[in-house]
Amino acid sequence: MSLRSNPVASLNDDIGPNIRLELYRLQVEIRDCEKRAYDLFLQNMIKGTSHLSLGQEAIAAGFGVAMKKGDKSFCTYRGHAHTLARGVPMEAMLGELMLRDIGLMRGKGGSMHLTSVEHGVMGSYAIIGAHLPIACGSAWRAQYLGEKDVSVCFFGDGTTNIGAFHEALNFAVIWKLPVVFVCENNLYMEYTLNADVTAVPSPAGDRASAYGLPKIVIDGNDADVVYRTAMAAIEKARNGEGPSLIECLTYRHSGHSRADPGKYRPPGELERWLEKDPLKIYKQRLAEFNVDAAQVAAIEVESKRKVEVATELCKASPSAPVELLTADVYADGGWAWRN
Amino acid sequence: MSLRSNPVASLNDDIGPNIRLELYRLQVEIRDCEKRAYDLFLQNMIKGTSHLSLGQEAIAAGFGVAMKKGDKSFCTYRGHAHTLARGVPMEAMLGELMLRDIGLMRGKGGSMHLTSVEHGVMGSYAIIGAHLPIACGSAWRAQYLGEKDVSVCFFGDGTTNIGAFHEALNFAVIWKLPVVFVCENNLYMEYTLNADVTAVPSPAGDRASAYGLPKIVIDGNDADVVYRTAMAAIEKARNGEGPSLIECLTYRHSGHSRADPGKYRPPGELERWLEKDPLKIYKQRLAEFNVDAAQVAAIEVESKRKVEVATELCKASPSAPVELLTADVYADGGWAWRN
Amino acid sequence: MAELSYRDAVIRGISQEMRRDKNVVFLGEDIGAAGGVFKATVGLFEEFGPLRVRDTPISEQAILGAAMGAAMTGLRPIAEIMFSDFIAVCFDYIANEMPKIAYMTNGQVKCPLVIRTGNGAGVRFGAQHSQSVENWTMMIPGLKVVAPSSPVDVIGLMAAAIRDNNPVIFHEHKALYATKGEVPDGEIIDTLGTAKILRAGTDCTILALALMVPRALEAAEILAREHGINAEVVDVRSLVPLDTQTILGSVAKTGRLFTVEENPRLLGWGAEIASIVADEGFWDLDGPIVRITTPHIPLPAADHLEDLALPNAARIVDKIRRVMNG
Amino acid sequence: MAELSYRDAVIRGISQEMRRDKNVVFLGEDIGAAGGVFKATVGLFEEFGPLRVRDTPISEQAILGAAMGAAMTGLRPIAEIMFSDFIAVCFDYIANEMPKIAYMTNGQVKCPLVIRTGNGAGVRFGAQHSQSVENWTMMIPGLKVVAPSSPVDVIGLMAAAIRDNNPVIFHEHKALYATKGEVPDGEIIDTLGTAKILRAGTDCTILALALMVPRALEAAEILAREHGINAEVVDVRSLVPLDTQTILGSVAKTGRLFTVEENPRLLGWGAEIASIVADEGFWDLDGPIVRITTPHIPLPAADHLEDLALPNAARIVDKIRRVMNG
Ligand SMILES: Cc1ncc(C[n+]2csc(CCOP(=O)(O)OP(=O)(O)O)c2C)c(N)n1
Ligand SMILES: Cc1ncc(C[n+]2csc(CCOP(=O)(O)OP(=O)(O)O)c2C)c(N)n1
Ligand SMILES: [Mg+2]
Ligand SMILES: [Mg+2]
Repeated sequence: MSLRSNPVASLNDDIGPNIRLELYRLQVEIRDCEKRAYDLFLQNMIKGTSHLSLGQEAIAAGFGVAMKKGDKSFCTYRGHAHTLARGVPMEAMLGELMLRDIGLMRGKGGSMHLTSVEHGVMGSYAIIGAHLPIACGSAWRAQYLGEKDVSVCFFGDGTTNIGAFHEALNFAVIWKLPVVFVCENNLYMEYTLNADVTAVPSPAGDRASAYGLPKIVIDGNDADVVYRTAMAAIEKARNGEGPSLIECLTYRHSGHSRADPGKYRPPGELERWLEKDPLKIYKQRLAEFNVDAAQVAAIEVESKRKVEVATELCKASPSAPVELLTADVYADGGWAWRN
Repeated sequence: MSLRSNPVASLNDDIGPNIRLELYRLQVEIRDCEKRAYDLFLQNMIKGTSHLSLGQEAIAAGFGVAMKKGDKSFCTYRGHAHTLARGVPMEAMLGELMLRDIGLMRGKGGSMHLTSVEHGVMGSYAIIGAHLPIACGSAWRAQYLGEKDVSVCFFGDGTTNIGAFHEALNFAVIWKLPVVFVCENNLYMEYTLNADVTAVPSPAGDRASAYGLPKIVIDGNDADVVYRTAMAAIEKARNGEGPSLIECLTYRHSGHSRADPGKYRPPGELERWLEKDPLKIYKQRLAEFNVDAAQVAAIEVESKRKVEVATELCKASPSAPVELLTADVYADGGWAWRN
Repeated sequence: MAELSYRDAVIRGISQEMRRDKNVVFLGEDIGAAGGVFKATVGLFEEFGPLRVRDTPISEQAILGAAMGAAMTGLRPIAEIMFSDFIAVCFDYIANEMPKIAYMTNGQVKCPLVIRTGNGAGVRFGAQHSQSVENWTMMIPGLKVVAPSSPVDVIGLMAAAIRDNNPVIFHEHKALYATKGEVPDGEIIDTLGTAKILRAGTDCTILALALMVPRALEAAEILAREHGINAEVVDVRSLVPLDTQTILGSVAKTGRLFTVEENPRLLGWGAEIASIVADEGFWDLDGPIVRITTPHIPLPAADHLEDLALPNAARIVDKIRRVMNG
Repeated sequence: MAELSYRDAVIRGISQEMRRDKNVVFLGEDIGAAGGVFKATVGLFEEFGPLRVRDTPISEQAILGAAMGAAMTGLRPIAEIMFSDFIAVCFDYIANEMPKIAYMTNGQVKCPLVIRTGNGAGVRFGAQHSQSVENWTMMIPGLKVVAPSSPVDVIGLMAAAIRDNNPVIFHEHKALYATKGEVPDGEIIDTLGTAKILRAGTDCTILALALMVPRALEAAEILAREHGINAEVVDVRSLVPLDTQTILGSVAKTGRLFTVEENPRLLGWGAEIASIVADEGFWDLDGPIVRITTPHIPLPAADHLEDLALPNAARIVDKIRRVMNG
């Protein structure tokens, strides 16, 4: 029985059309923006590296909608999606990828370090595992000062095998910190199947008990599932009931980074996952719940428009002034290591 | 019903009097030697630091007897017991604590780095966690070359919270390495109760499942239990069936290191554990199994004699020649960093 | 004015700042109830309670990561790394995270924190617990690095470090904890980036740091008394920022430069200073710049070997005398 | 004789040695089936199979720890640390374990292994993937450290490193992987601890390493052509052991020393060499020793800023010209 023909299901719906539209909007915008990033790379307008989240949009959207203003995101180099999901304008994100003055950090950080304190994006970290303890520290600050924000930390399946993961999880639990650890299990490290180098089938889920946490493994391609799980974990953290570790099953449609054609994938794997494309799933979901088709279409149109505008803004943006080279090494804005 | 009155039990005994005497001998010798180390410290004849295993002898003895020639031990700074258990002469161990020429490393390494390649003691490591991956490497070599030795790695409860622990365990399992990880849970880090900073009750045991390993938590004060567990894990490793993680419950009777009076202990705790003193338990066991009392007594006498002889040898030993200062920085025996 | 040990100066410096600013928090292994393995944090737990003085597991990466995350979002943490050698197990935070976050985020994020650590040799702890690792931290852009030699400097530089808005590495010398010095009453605040001329002199400049400072001073007295060489002794104190003016000024006056470094030779702090003076102070130099360091070796545990390894007054005197007369 | 890229030279160097000695094994992230993220290990997995070329999890401490344990007991492992910046997450092995084990055990244990790593900037990877960290390794007693600049040196020094009985850190420069050079046929073995004079000159000595070598050579040509300055260019190649004879010999001839360093200023390798020359070569010097380095900053991602940060031929020329004429 399809939900479409069941008005009762949608009456009892815990999510509702407004949030669903928001979840959809974020997924569409992230998708369009990431595709544009890929195009710009092919046009040689993105000079550094870049790591796309194509196929993983439901996770960023689900958490992005569940998080409140003031909550803090800690991302990896694969952080475009999470940055957009917190409300950072497309041109600030794309501009940073293009290393232009308009970029979030005016080109100083690059695609792997997207940060917007204003939006609660407390940094993107490019050394595997480093940001899990850092997210603990942010959560510790909230706990100590009695502030009510929650810190959410995103990372990949491969990250569960590095030491800092272990230290952070134990730390968060013993101090009962308001932090949510989100493992985006897209099956791969860079080019190596994570299952080949991991002792357990669920890289995060099967580790949860080592910290006294429940095993939570969810469908990371279904934004509703992600959203509900995120809401529960964030509420738990906000109520002082401590951290969660959530493993989201997903798949990246593109290669690991700009240069990677993804040849290590077995034939058919990508195709199977394309069937489970989060956008496809979600558009269907909206229809099942009779969400207004016109609004859905408007989101799609508006997203494309936004990407165009952002692209033009970025292309028109100059490089940052050269004075930035030695700015902000120290907190006084300068770089003086001597008198 | 006491085993003493049950000859059948001793007929069916899987350990037998010879091994039992060996287990007892090692425990007595370690005990006597550690006590002497403490006396020498009080006499200001041990100048560096030292970390005694008083109370933890059953673990060293159980593994020491179970390991074969060629098997490799990887120890921590709390490694006197494990070094003796592999057959290193007392004067070589005590001499190193006293930083004399007679010492295992002629005083260059000190008490925290006891090493005797000849006896399979592949080093004692003083940075928490470092030697777990190193033991993996030794096991990898055995696997790669088809050598049949097993690497055994000893560490404390506090060590289970450092990143290297996690990396090593995962690594050992995915490569199915012939390595046995032995956690000596003596309840404390240096002065902090490990339970206060660990997310799970069994610091090693409750982590085993995170690597797909069975939980093994044993009475570490009963040398028979340790010996049986060690035999099984070593055999498993030797047969190519991969690593084990064993948590041995125990207690250190003395402070963490030479300077520590152990004031952080709740009253009565030490007393309760003294009731479970491994030597007391084992002497009773020998009696229950009707092991020849004369032989038992002879071990005790001989141990005291050995300690005396070793002490005198150490006291008579000079400091190492000063040429050693710059020897063996590089494998050619020298220290030249320039021409 | 009272006599205080270097160890108690650490306690006083931290408590002075914790009383002043509730955002100053402190974490590390065995620092709380136990008062620290060097007893350099005794009483803090009792005064400030378990929420401000927190014992941690043996998880140095978590300690520094947590300090950083807290610093980025509003606190001013002090983190203890028990022995400075252990910096190696959490070096990512020191080399790649803390010092780069302000720059990478174009100044959006600041990271005001202090890492205090027991540095140096002289206590027969062997190769993994005795190193002088100031250079491990000095070489990283974005850090500040201090290494005081006296109780009063400990307090003042600790206060300055805690109030600074950058990550500051605070090297306490293990072999100095028991030493004593006069300390004024009341609040003490010093300035990062300032060297101190401890003994004025005319014939040569001796730069020293931490444990090497008393040895350099002792050597200078002997040089004056027995060899007619009047050395100026400068306590460098702060490696980053570096007080190049005081150093270059002293060399301009004396024409000769010696460094006394506890670290193994290659890329000790003296190398950087030598390279600065060989450039900017070249025309002031009347002879070679000579570095007196521990040989480029790991440290032995044995007392007689360790004593032989580190520069001491006799070796300093001997070297300077021979160089100056040769 | 054939033209080979620096990248392919890595492959050739490793395979030359793996063919020779079955005890040479290789481990790292994505090095096997995928051929490495820099494609500098393509074909090794196919030739030597999954037992000798092993893909690992993202566990740098386990990678280096395992390499060390294997080296201590009979193998000769090569471990890849993908980007040299990641040395920070496994620094304990590099700083405290591998280099000290021979010494601490009074020579009982040897540790013959190679850590190869992608070092350096120029590819717009930003602050955490672009560093020149030779100094992080040079400062540790017990390590050997090389950083080749050409394909033929890559092969010869790789062979020497693998055959050496000590831990050797092998810095490959990311921005050089695509560069090419002539390489003789057959087995190539070089010697650690030897610098190479790439251009003889009489007026000044320029020391350079890795990516800075071609830039120094370019600068020397311009200096000769446009400014009448005849510079000697030395490729240092090996930081430990350090070929001080070649360096001091060159300075004795030219009287002037410049270093060209990609690392940020403080305690770059040039600092150590400057301090050696300011001591032992002092009387040969006709003027200041000048170090040309990246400023003491983290690296920016933006192309124009990164280009500005690193020394290039124009900046080298400009600096040397002004110093020599001024
Ligand atoms: C400490 C460290 N080791 C290795 C790398 C190189 N690296 C970058 S991304 C990556 C794979 C990470 O996999 P995963 O955690 O699953 O995240 P994903 O890229 O799939 O999102 C690796 C190995 C790194 N950045 N840091
Ligand atoms: C990385 C690191 N951190 C801290 C220390 C200081 N330290 C030495 S022993 C010790 C406690 C270890 O506890 P545990 O693992 O339980 O072993 P035990 O001493 O009880 O045998 C600590 C914290 C160290 N040596 N290395
Ligand atoms: Mg992944
Ligand atoms: Mg313990």
